Amino acid sequence: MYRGREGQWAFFLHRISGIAILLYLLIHVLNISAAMWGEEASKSLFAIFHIWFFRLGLLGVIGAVLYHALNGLRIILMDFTGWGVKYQRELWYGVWGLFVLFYVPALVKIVPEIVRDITGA
Amino acid sequence: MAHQHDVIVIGAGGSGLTAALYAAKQGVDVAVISKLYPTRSHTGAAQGGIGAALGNVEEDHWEWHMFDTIKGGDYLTDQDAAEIFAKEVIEAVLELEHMGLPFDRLPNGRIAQRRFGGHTKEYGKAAVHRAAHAADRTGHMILQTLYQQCVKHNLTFYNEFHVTDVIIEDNVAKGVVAYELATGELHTFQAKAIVIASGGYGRAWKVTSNAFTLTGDLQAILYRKGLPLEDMEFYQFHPTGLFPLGILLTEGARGEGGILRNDSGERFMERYAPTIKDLAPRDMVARAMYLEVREGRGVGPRKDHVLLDLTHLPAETIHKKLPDISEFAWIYQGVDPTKQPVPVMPTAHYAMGGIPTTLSGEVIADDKNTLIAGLYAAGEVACVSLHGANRLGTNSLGDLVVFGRRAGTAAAKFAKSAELHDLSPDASGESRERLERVRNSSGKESVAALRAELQQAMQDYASVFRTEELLAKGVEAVAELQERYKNIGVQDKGERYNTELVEAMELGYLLEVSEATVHSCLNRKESRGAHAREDYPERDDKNWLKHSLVYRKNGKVDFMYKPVVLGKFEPKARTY
Amino acid sequence: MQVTLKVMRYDPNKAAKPGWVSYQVEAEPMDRVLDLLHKVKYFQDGTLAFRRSCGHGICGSDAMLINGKNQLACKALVKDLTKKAGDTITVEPLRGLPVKKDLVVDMDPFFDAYRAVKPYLINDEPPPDRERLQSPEDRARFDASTKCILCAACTTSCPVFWVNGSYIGPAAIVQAHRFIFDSRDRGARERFQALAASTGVWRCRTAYNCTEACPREIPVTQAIEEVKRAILYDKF
Amino acid sequence: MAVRARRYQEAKAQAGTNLELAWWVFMRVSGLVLVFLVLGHLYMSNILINAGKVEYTYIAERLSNTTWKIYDWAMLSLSLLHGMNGLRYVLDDWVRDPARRFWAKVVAYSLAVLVFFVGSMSLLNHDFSKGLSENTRLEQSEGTR
Repeated sequence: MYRGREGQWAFFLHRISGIAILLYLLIHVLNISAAMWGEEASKSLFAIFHIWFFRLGLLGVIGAVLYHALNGLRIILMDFTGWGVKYQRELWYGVWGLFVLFYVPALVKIVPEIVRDITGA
Repeated sequence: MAHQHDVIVIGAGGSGLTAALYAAKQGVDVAVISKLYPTRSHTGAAQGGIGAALGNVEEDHWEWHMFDTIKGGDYLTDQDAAEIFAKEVIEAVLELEHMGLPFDRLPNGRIAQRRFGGHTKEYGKAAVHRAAHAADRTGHMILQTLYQQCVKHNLTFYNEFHVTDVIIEDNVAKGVVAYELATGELHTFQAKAIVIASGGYGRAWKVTSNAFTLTGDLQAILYRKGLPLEDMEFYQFHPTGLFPLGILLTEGARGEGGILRNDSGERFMERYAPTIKDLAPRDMVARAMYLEVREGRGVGPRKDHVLLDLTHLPAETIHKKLPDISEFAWIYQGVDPTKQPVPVMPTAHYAMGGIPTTLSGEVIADDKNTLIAGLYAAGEVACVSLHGANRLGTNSLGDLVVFGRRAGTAAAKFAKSAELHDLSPDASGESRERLERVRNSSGKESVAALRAELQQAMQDYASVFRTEELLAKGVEAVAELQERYKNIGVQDKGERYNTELVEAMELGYLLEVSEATVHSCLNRKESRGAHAREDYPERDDKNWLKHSLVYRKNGKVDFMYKPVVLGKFEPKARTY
Repeated sequence: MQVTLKVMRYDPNKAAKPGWVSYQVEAEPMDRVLDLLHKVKYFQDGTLAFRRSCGHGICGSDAMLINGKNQLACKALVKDLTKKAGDTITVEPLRGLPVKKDLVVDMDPFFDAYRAVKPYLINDEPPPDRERLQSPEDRARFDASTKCILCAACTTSCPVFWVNGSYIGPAAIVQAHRFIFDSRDRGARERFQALAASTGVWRCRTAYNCTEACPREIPVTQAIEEVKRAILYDKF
Repeated sequence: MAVRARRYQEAKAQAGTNLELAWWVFMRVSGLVLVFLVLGHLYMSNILINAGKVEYTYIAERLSNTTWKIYDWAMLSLSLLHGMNGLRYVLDDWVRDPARRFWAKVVAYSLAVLVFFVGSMSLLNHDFSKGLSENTRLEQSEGTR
């Protein structure tokens, strides 16, 4: 593995999160669109997506979207300002700061719901 | 494989690329053969500047530059060469600017200039701002700019081709044989004219500013054929080599105000050159440094070096004007020049001597100015003789462009009226035989060990100060090493990138130029410029105001002499 | 102290694939990796092939992948690569360029990309008798990119370049930058042709490996971003 | 050598289209818009409600509203374009073999077109209010009675 620094990891993560989001997007659109074929079809699909595996996966997707969005803003700053490039490392740490700031409350809200729904409590 | 070109240039450094460009401007087909990739040549390591009397900062005239060059060369400089040089280098610098070279600028937009060793106004009154520069990477910018122009004009390059022979028959140059590193194949090149621009041979010494590749290949190839080398006793030791590696720290550091100090912090150059002090010519500064160390005023646990002090300069000056040397000091010595003085000692740097040429770069075969038709040389490999007994700082870069241009243009003009010569079917035979012999050698002697011994011997016996006794030892040592060289062993028998084979060949060249050097040193019984004989401490114009031509005939080293071209400036005592 | 020098070696005439070979080398902390390579070549295995010339970071011959990072072998010191005696220093050829032998790679693709950006001053106006004028500020505008020694450390550190090599690469863009931002140059539009193509600047994904790898401390990514903006503002 | 020289010719041939520049700008602009659209969408469907409870009814209700139709369709088209162009970057960068790269793109683009078509149909060409009206009536009647 090439021993790159923050920039390389920011880029790799941006790619991986992007691909993950795209995959989810395709499935998600088909899932939602299935409603066209009536309530039955829709419900049977939702039954699959409501099992614990996919609910946890959705958490991952939310994280991926959040990172991709924040790092995307970092990229825009780098592309259009001189200081964005100069402070790209600091910006990346800023991305992670904001990520935690948004993601942790989301987890606090969602994780108990998942636990409740799955254990049937 | 066989190739044909109108003009072949050997070497892709400053003089080679200049020669190639100006030859191409004449409308002939030019090819450049280099043992390196383009832009790897050692011109790129030149730092401080290129001297030309532009007069951008203060009043300056080419006559002053001419005088400085001659006086710097301790009157061994051919004055016609110095005159042409001082005039044409102005035009050459402007042409480099027009090619795009990013010189540093003055507030009025003109090329900035700085002070440099031995460059004075009004014939020696005070130091003058003459060196046009691009930070401390002027050579890098010259090399890049020239290569850019070669790309623009789409010149042919044979990269990583080691020239193994120049085919000369009856004083006519007919072609070149070269070894392709990538494949191990031998190539023959037919050419109407050949320009040799292959650089110096600093690797003969242990401590040198020169690249690993500067092994005097072409000097040795011609010397082997019985052709003479001129003024080989004059080899320059640059005062400020980063101790102990010998990496060059530009004289521009002193041009910007740097000061040399001994163990007591004394600015010792005041005693040796009261007028221009630290900006005295290199031979004088190098000797002063050696004397300080010898007299116990050296610095460090072994008192074996002195200090280059830049700490009194504004940090901004150092960062802006001397960024590269600051980095060298930091990386290789852990010294920050803005805070601490830098340890320095003289380092083998530049050959004033080399292949004798006319003012147009034509190679001379003897003391009667007999020419070798179609063979040219320029740059450090050549001896016009512009630098005489000691080259001034910045004059090497000027030399490259001025005499590279003259050689390239002359070669192209010659090629236009010449025919390609037929080469004998086995033109590459001798090269092949020698290469095969080295490749298949399996003797006991290690190339690396022999080279190290040679470098140590040259360092011990043919350095800044010389005596009969030391030089005699040097002659003996080189002869012994040559004998042992016949018994080397090479492990790599392969065809592809056989760099071990190449290094073994290069050691052979080094031994030959070293032989020419030590014999020349022993032969000249006077002190002049960079050649300081302690047993003959005075300059002797009566007997020795002449160029020496060393050559080898039937295995014996012998000498011829050539008068110095005098003129405007009478030889005088050389004080600063 | 002893260190282990682990070199990725390859001779296409002898083996189908590259492989690691380890050498025990006596090293000083201030030794360059280049010194270690020389020690191996001179005293252990003469067949080891690598390029070098100036030995102090000016000629750009000896860029290689040292301990997983592109560096010049003559500027990488043992003390910065090892913590204690016995540590291992790994040396590999540059990535993304065809390996010819051991640490020697084919530089031709790299120089082809260099040529594609027209790396020379373009200005057809007849030059004045004296120098063209340029203010110190205009000169400073492209100063960093004039430092480039064409060692290929940046281009071959780029994750985009590694796989299919069709990206023109950071070094060529830095060369373009050197001229586009030179107040004396008039050839920016010509250069934009190669730079705006699908293999040009837009392939840069700002991974910053080039900037980290540059032995001349050129802010390479910044130069690339400036070229992107120059093209953008030229079109809109 | 030949590879690069050919590439330069290609580069010259492609020059002037500025297609890559347009895509580059699009990625930034669409990215910026998507930050708000997608994060808003995530907020609404994961924070405001429990995503685990989302069912047909919720969708039908939402897709009966014109504002949401527009919001969702903008999100669908921008994210698909943004994502597919991103995927194209990935394939260009990381698939070495030109033939494989070509087929990978064919498959990816076809899939994207299909998804876009299906998604658009459900958003723009399907009347959810019909099914919805029956259901809501039922629920309402149950609730009120």
